[in-house]
Amino acid sequence: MGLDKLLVISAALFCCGLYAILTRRNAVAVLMGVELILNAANINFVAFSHYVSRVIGGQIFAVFVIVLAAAEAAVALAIFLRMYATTGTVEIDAADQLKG
Amino acid sequence: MIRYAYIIPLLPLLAFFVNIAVGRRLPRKGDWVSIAAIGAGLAMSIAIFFEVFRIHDPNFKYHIVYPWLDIGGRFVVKAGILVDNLTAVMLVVVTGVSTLVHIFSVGYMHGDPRYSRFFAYLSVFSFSMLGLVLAESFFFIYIFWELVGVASYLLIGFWFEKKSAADACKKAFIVNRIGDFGFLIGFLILYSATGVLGYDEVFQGISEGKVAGTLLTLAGIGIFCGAIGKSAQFPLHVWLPDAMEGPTPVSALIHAATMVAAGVYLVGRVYPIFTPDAFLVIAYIGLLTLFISATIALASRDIKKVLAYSTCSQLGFMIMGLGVGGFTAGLLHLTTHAAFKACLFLGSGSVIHAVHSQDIFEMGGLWKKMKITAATFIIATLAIAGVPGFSGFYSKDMILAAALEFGMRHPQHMIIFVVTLFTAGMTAFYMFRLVILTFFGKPRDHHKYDHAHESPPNMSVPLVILAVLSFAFWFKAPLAEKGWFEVLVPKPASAVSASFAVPANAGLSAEAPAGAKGEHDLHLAHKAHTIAMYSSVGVAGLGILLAFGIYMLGWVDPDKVAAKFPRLHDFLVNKWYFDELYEATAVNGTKALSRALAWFDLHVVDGLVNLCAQVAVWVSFLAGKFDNAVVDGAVNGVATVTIESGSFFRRFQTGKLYHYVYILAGGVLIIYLVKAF
Amino acid sequence: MGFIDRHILSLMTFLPLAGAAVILCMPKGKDNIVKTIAAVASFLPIPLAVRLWGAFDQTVAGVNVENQFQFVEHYSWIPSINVEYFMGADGISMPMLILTAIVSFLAVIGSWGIQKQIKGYMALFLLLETGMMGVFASLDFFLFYVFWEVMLLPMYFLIGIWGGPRREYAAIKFFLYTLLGSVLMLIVMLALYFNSINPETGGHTFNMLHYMQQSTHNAWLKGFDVRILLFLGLFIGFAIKVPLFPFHTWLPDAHVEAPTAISVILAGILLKMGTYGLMRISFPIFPDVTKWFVIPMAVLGVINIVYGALCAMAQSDLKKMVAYSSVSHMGFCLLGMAALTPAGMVGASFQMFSHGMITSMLFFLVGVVYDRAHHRDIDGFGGLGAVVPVYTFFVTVAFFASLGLPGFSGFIAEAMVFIGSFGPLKTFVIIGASGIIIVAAFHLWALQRVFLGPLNPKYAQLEEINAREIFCLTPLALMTLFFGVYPMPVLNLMNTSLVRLVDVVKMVM
Amino acid sequence: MHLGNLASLTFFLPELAVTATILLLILVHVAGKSRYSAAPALLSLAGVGAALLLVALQPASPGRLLFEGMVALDGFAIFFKALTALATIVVIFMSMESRDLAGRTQTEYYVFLLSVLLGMFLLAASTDIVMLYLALELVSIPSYLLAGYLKGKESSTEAAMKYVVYGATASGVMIYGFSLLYGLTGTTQMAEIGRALAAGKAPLPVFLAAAMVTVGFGFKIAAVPFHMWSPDVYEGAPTPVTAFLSVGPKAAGFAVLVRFFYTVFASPDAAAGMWKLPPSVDWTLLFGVLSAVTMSVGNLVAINQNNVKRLLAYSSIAHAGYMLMGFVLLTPAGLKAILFYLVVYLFMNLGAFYVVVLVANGTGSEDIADYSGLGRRAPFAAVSLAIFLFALTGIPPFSGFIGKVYLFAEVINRGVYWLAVVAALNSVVSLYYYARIVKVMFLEDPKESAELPVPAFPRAVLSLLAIPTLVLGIYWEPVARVAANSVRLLAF
Repeated sequence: MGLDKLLVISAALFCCGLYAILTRRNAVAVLMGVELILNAANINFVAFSHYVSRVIGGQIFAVFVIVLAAAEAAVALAIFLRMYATTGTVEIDAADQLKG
Repeated sequence: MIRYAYIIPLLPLLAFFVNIAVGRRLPRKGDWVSIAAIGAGLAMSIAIFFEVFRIHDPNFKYHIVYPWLDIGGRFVVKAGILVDNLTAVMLVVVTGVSTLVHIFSVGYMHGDPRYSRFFAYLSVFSFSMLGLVLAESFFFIYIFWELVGVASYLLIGFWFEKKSAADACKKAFIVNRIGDFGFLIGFLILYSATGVLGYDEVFQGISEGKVAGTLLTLAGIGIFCGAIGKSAQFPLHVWLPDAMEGPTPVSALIHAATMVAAGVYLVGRVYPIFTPDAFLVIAYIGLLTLFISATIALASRDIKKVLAYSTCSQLGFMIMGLGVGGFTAGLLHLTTHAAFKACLFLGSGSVIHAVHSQDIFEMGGLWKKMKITAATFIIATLAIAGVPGFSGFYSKDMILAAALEFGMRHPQHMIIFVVTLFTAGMTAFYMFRLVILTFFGKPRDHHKYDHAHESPPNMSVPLVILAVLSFAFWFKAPLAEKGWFEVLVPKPASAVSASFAVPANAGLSAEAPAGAKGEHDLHLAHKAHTIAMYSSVGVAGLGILLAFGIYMLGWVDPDKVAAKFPRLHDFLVNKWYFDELYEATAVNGTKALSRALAWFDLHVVDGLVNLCAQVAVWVSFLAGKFDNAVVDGAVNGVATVTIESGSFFRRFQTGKLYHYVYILAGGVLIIYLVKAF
Repeated sequence: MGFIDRHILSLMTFLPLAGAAVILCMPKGKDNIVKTIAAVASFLPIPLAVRLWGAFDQTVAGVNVENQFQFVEHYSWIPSINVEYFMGADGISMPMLILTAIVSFLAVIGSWGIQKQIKGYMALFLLLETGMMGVFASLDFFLFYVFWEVMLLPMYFLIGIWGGPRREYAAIKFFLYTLLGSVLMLIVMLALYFNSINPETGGHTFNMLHYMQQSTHNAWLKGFDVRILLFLGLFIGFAIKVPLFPFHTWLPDAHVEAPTAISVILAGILLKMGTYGLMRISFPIFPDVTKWFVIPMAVLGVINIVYGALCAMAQSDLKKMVAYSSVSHMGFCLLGMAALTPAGMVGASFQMFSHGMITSMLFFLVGVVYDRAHHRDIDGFGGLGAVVPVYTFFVTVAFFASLGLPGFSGFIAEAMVFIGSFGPLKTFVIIGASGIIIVAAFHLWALQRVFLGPLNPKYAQLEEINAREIFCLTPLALMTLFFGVYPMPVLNLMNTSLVRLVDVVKMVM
Repeated sequence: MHLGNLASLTFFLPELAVTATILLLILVHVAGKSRYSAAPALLSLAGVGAALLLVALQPASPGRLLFEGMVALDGFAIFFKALTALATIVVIFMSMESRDLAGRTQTEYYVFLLSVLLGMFLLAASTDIVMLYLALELVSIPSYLLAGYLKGKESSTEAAMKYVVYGATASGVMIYGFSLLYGLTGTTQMAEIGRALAAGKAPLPVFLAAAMVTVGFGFKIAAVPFHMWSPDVYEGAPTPVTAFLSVGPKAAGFAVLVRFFYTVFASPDAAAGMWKLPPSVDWTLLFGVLSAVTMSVGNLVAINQNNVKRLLAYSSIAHAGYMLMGFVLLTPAGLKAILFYLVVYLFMNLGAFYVVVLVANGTGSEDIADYSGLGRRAPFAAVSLAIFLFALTGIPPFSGFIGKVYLFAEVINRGVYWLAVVAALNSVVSLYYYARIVKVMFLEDPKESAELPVPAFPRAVLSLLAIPTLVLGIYWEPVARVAANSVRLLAF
């Protein structure tokens, strides 16, 4: 498996993530889209680390991304939960009080 | 004494300040301050006159010049006075009439609530008029020119509670300003060409050819425009009759004897700058004026209006005289006219004072009640009618002679003489009509007649003095070849060198200056003089006779004549409809323009950006915000555009998160596309 | 005396500010003390101005020569970008400094009747005075700009809080309009800064006088197209202040809504800053463009004269009429300046000085009648001359002065403008001179409708002008009269400088 | 000079101080309820104060890199550390006053606040993209929580939700961009990335990477078109948090933007001030347009706002646009202008929000209409707010004007006149809405006549914000010098 293929996979993953973010109305699904993007980046990091850099900097970066994505997801889910508690829904369309 | 001539105007100025500040608290409300000032001026003027007379040099000139404005030597205006023979005469005329009017006013204005204010105004007028006479440069004559206008404004509007007076003073000032506009342009042309402002310096410049041809003609006509305004010449004559709303002494002083003559004086003063074309314009303007106003005077019922139109007409005589080359004649007529016209006006004042009416058809038979007034009035009328032996005859005859001489030289302009002669006859007619209706016949309004009385001495004495001055012998010893005026105020040499004149008009030059006349010229002049004298006596007699025939002996009933020519009569009574014409065109035109521009200012200029705004809003008509933006008006236009675009962008902020992310993605895309292409 | 002499311009500028600070420290309710402090703080510049006048050497020009400026105070302020505290006076600024001192003091006296929040009013007013003085005294462009803008804030509040019914609109309109002008100026200022070199230090400079030496400009700044754009940027900034057609529409609103004393300041001094800026900055820095721009300036000047006068004629609000008359009169300034002749330039400058006094009188007088009748509708009066003769007298004097009657300073100015401009700009002068007819017409028409004719019985009991108001008017009237009869004292102040200015502009190319 | 991990610690004292304070706060919270509700605030104040002091004492030296090249210790970092610490102190003061936050658990709030501060410290100093990403998330994640801190309030929750989704997306895009950069250069060290890029070609991928990274930074500084979250979040969040977000993270965002692009993309010849990267793209034009659009959108939309907080949110977008002007040319002078502007912006913007907090305490409203007659009801607060607003407009003699002059100056110096003109017109537009608040406060009569008392302490804080706003408008030489030095010391 060469670098090119990995990059294509990562690009596809990125697009899927972006597509999910743009089309999904459920906040959790949107969050999953974000996770896809982050993982697309991770694939890149690891791939580049392996094929280009030959040092493990990229792989370390990927680990960091995974950790931070987890933290981010935790915070995001907590916020969604609170939103569910106050409004009874996690549809992002429902949240349009603030506008203009 | 000549050295101190500058004091003469300053005295009345001082009196003005005293009276305006503390006049009401002074004994006799300060009238004596003004009278003393002008009286002292008169004394000084007479002294100067005799000094000049003793020198008896036609070319006598005395300058005093001080630096006044100096812009690093790049622009210099000097203040100063010029005393020559003409000035000396004018000083006497102005201070003399002014003094008599001051004295007359003591009686006439007695008991007026603004008595001291009146004398203050008289003083400021005297100051300005004397300043005008003494000025030695275009700049200063312009200054005093405006100042006499203001004094006239203040005095016409003295009884400002009357709407007519308030209207009249405004009209007088604005109409004069129109003339002044021309004056200003005229002297600007001269200044920009010669770079100097003093009369002599400018003449020098012109004779050096610094300005010539059409431009010089225009300059001359421009300056003459000032005279048209101030001397109530056609087409700016409309203010003068209205100006009779002022107190009668004012009419005598300003609107008969002095200020209105300033135009004539101006033309005389700057005589050397006029090109032949300019002279022709002057002559014809004068001609039109003298004829038009005389016809209007024929039909007028108001004693002061008749006199006003006669003044207009006489000023026309002078202007025309100057225009045809009768320099001395015009100015002499100015001098003689000052005396007899002041006398007439003061006399009318005396009459009005007595009967409290200005309508001559409500008078009649006043001869019995007010003998002094009547006698002096008749003397002055004889003078204005041009009866031999009186001053008016002497001067008017000279004007006629000049016109005839001009006509003989240039037969195509013979009409000037013909019309003038005819008008001289009309003058005699309407003046005697006035005299007869006022003083003779039966009283037509007995109530008014019964209350009539002779005026107090302080009013009648000035009348007498002025009447005495209306005789010819003051100006020319009987049978003398030439009067002193003719000797002392000869025609100045034209600065317009023939070589710079427009060749086409070279043949039309005015008569050559005195002393340079050839044999042929002398002969021509003599011949013209003889014809003019006889014909003028003839028409005067005819006019007087006709007046007596119609208004005393009842040969023809004037009302029937009027009824026979109703259109003509209406035309004359309505003063040729000049007021209506001006009202409809100039006045309403300006007002309409000003309103239009104000509207333009408020709605277009202020809304200019608004306009762009509206266009922008049209584009976004979908939003249906059009009304708001239009109603909003004003410069808010910018604001409108701004706010509208704000709303536009604001609509993106829907509150919906995925819209936001779309925009984010779109942003990246756009940035990327920028690169890609 | 030494200290005062060395810092006379700073003192004139900052004494009012000190007064404002003192006023702000006063406890509430001491209105009379506040007014007194304000009067003192605004009066102090007058003796200083007199001192200035006495000590001024009229024979040196200034304009673009640094060592010819007088009363110079030159300190470093922000060395890292070469901003300097640089003040000095020459013949261009002297009359304006004197005028500002006098008119400001009179305006404080004229504000005596203000009831609402007097403390804030006086403090803002004094701040405004500091701004005005500073503009006329500064020679560093940055400093100039700061003072220029500093005036906006107090003006906004003074109109907005103490103004008439539409005050909020007028205030913000004024503010936005002038800010628009000044941001353009800011851009030009920075462009000049970066493209010219201080010949002494080699660094960039904000010193106006350096910009006036073409040698300090770099190649870019020598390009004529660039210079035109920069000139226009400045010109629009100043034109808004003057205000020139079509940038004048803030003026009628601001003048009408502002309280009397502020209208006086607006018309009497603020408008002059536009023309002052052109003389001080635009002309000497861009002499070549100035010459190129003569005709447009003359056109604008003439439009201002005639158009302003005609608009004034159509107004039924007395104050608005006076406001438009200012538009007309400022046109004379521009026409005179456009001529680039000594007489024209001096005439323009003298018109600034003279109009400052005359229009101040006019606005004071409008305020007097408004205080009593509570309206300014010209047609709503009638025959007041019989009731209030003294007031009528002052109005007549002011109106005649305003319509350019000889004997008043306005005439000298206008005549000099005409005489100076006629040579190069004949047609424009002829059209412009027709303005004198319209100016006369609307003044007299208003005079007639308000004061002459039968008395409107509604105003039979109208109160006569009081001593305080007379106190405000008399000095102005006397000065107008005095300088109308003998203008040389003022002309001498500016002659040398303005002749130099003309030469500076004309010499190039 | 790269320092090892242990050796670095001595130069890491401010961060350590903040970290210690965070831990202490948690300890105190866990240990039991404090008797003083103000205790956590005071504790964090002490901690941040200490950090600020330590920052001030830190010797700045060019090229000193800590933790094996992860973190720089240059003047630039120190400048931003001081700036953000100062902002945090003011925000702590503000939070103590805010009635919004009263009665809620205080400790967590301050823990989040200080975490953000720590993140900002690291963000401003990070020289490695791993560190950068870590710091960025350290700033972001607690920010989400702060925005949603008002549990019961629906708008607050909504704000937090939008913030977290938008933020996560933005950082996701950014990290993808980082991965591309890493792939192109094979290193995570910014300086080396820069060197590698200077040597290499491949302009298009580089450009894609740069664009994606810009999303992350643009999100932090709220530049158009990545600004959409900010008005909603600013309105929904508690006011002190809004104030904090509009200054602190924004400043840090600028820091990282500048450091990243300057290190990676700027020409080593600093004086030339040219972008060294793909010349086929007019970077100046690109960022110029970004700047112009940002300020224009911010200003135009602000005009129609009726909520003061939301208005200030848009205004802060506009100010980001102004500050971007300093960035378009990547010259030291431009960067200096940004730094200077951030200093004055800190005072004037926090000051404006402070008054909003005070007024909301009194009236319970953030509507412009409820500010009517504030000039009479609370003159001190009203005058202060007027000063801040006019400073934001950029009118002398207030500091905002000087800030703008510096920003304009560099743009004009380099001949980008169109941007200067746009910015100038924007200033005029901005006056319109700032003056609208001033008008309501001073020119309109109060709806209620009751005075709004402003206690002595907030008064003092307000003065401390207003006086610099005024003084820096009259004498700003020291700050200008500091800003200039900070730029010069930027490690390469």
